[in-house]
Amino acid sequence: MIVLEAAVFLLVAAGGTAVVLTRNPLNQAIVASFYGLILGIMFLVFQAPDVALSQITVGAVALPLMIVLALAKVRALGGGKGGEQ
Amino acid sequence: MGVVPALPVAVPLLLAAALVGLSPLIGRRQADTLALAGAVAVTALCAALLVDTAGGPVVYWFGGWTPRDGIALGVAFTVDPVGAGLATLAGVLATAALVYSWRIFEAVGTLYHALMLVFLAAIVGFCLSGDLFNMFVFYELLSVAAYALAGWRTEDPGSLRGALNFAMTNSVGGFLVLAGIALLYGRTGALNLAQLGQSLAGRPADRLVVVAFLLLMVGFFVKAAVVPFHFWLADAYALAPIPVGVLFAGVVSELGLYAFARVYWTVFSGPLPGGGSLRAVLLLGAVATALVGGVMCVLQRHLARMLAYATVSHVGLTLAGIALLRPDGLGGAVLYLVADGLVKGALFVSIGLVQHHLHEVDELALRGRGRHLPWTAALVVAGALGLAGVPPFGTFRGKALMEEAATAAGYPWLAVVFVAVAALTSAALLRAAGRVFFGAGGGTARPPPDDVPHPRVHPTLVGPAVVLLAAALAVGLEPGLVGRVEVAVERFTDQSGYAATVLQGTTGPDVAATPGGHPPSSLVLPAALAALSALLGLALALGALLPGRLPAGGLTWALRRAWDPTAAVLRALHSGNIGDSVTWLVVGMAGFGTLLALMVR
Amino acid sequence: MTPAVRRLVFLAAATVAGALLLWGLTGLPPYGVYPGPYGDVLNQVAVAERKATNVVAAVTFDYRGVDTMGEEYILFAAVIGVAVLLRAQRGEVERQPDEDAADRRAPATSNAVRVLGLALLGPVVLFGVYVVTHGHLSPGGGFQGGVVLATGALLVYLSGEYVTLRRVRPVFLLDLAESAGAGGYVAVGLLGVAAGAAFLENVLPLGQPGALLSAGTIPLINLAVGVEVAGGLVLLLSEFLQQTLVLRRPGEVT
Amino acid sequence: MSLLPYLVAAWLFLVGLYGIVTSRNLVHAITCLSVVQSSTYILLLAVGFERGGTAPIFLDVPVGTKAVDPVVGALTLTDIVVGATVSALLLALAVQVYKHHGTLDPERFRGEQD
Repeated sequence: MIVLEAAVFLLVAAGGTAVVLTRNPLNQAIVASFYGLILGIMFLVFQAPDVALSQITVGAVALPLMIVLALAKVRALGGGKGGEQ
Repeated sequence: MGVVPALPVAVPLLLAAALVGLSPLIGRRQADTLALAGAVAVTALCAALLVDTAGGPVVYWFGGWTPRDGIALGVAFTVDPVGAGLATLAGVLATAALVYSWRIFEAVGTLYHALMLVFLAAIVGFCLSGDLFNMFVFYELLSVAAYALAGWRTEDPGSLRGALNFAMTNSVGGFLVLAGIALLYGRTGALNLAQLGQSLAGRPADRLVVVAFLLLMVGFFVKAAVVPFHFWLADAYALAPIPVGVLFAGVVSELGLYAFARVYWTVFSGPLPGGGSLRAVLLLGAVATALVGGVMCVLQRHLARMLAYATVSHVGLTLAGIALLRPDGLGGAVLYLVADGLVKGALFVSIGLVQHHLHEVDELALRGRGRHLPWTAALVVAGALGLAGVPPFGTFRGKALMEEAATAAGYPWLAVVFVAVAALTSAALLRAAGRVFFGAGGGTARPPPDDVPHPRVHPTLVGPAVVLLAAALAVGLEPGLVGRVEVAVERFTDQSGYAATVLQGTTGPDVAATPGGHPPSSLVLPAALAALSALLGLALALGALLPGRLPAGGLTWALRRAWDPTAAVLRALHSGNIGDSVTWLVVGMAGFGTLLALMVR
Repeated sequence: MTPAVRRLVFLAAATVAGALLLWGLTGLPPYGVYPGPYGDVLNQVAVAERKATNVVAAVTFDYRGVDTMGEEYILFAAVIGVAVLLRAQRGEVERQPDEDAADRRAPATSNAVRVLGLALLGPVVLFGVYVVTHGHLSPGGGFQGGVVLATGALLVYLSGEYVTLRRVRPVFLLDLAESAGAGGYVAVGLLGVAAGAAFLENVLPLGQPGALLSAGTIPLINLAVGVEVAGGLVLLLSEFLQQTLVLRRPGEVT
Repeated sequence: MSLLPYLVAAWLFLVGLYGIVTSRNLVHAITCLSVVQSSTYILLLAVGFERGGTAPIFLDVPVGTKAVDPVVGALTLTDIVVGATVSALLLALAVQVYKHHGTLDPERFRGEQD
């Protein structure tokens, strides 16, 4: 059990790092969505199902969606180069 | 039975929801009226609380959850004259801002009114709350409203970049506060300030307490814009709409200082008593803030930016009073903070008047174009004197108290910093006034656009500035005020008395008010110092406007040699870049943290 | 600072700040040991006092209900703020997507996705309502349920596109929902004051733990929050959608 | 293990800040800010965690069962809302900045101070 917990924590640390290191914002939004999901799982480890439900709906769905929509606008304005670096 | 302390938060929030929900039914005039009525109601309620709490703090438990066996189950507003006073100041400034925006502001339906009301409610909640996490919630609420208001002028890219930097840096500050809360909660299992203070008292600070203190301090200092956490401020404050700037410069930065003082005295004063080393660390930040802000203020030609840096600089002054960690220093700081906030609010409105009449806020481009605006000129000059702390402005009495406390605490040299800073910020404004309203000095005097008519002066535009300045004078002239402030800060700084009032419901020890304040120590020295500040400010302003008349002696040359590189470095550092702001935040955190850690070991 | 200098300065400062953080964090009790007393007391008394089996909900909406009121207004202010910041600027025209056919399929939607989206709509809405109304009993509540409901609106977008969403998104109603939810929270608070008790005091009959109608004002507040979050989030998303699909500057690439 | 969640929180805090400081794209920086924020969720929930405790929901288990702290759960819920709303505002600002500058790279705003 403790090993499993430790694995989740390490996964979260790796996930957060991956979000930061993904420099292309569109890819980053996808990575962030996964990260939001991992966080939600970690909250289950913490015995906080209320928080997990919020985190999954917000962190894994709503927020990445907003990012993608903002990027879509930027792409439309800049003819596609906005999403790149 | 006094006022229900929940009302000054609940009323504007409910009104804001009504304004948005019923927006199709509400015209511009009705929206203006409703928002103004809301702000006036909040001001009146807060003023009533100020009166109610003169005899001791009022504790209000939301949901009726009074503490059990010293454990707070719910959230309390713990209202004392300092918090209620600050909330009243916010109400006054918001009222002034809404009067000012009555005629001229592009309000986007009812959204502006709703945001201003939410902003005001959040400030009031922040001032009244006696619960650390609840303070964080109101901190974030006022921040979210502030970010949107700062970026209001979406046609101005500078304003948008300013709002972005503001939001990014202040969010990090908020997370630091939250991390500090988590650390304290992990140690004490408490969120109520009184309960936190009680469970930390009696033991010297260990590493957890020091780091929690660091996190909270840095978080609040970001909001207050203490150097080096201030890099976000100028763009956000200066490029926000004028009525928003009135609130930003008048009260928002000061809230960071208030929160620091509140949390220090209720939670940390037990484990971290105000010894010499903690004082020295805080004074370092205060003096750096005062001087950097003062120099940057002089370097500006954008009038609102000038005021933004004057805000930074005066935050430094106020922090110096708090950093003495003594009731008398805090009392001076509180008086100064209120009067200074009123003066800066008036100055922001005055700049709004300049912008309204001349469609320009650049000092050089405005040279001589304000000759036909004698009222605005008078307001700006009076405001500059208020910034300099000339009697009878309230800033004078606040500063006099702080100077006295500094001398008593063994830091008499702080008076020199006070004089220098007051001289710098008033010099900048006097120089601008000389150039804009009297045509002195150089400048490119951009010709005004031909087709723009000169709008008539309207009482809703000038009125707020006059009233705010008058209020700043009233703070200086009201005879019983110093005595009441002394009683209030005596209670504010009494950790165990505060805890007993909140958790046991006992009224704290009776603090006897010395009628009319403590024995009136001579005001001759402070008055001389204030006169010196104003004269120095005038001299600097004249020197800048008439460089040819400067005596060509070695002193002038030496000053130039020192000034120019300093100015160049400071200018380069204030890049307005988000990455830079956040980097400086971490640098400041590392610096303050190292000093604090060394202090405890 | 140039990017390279900034990175160096940051890394140096962050090393120190990180060391300080760790130093402080080692002062915490070891992970898995909760010192109390706040949570322990609430776990003991909350069910008996509030008849709510979900103690997190009792804390969120009752013991610390005023925090959550602030939180709802954070969302409220953000929705207004985004509407203000994304309002049309000079030179931007609002173009009905119907005007040209290529635009309408901004995200190309296949029939399968469309059918799937609409088929999911019912269960999603049902689930959202369930989560909102059972917040005082089991995990969930107004916030989570509100987000789920907003996702339902999103499904309409995915399946029927934005034009349809505009049709099912009468801004006035959403504004009304959002502000009725936020204002409703304050109104429940004032209910306590009106009853001669404290602001946000739970003055309604509490019922029996485990029953749908129990815990007094908690489900009522959950409902207000659910309405606000659903309305607010749909507004928020559609502000961004509006940017992407409707507002155009001359010459903008689609 | 008794320190691991705290370590993870501190790491995420700093790595998120690193992302903001080195970011060449505002949208990227905004997402990094949410990583910084996630560290506060972890910290809060970790300090309230009790080994062997259930979730503080007494629907199927009787009151008195060892449970984790409900307060940190409530605090984290608020925190999540704060994070999402601030991100939304920041994204809106970023979109408008792009309309003016045609770039999201903060380095390219340089020299545009007025």
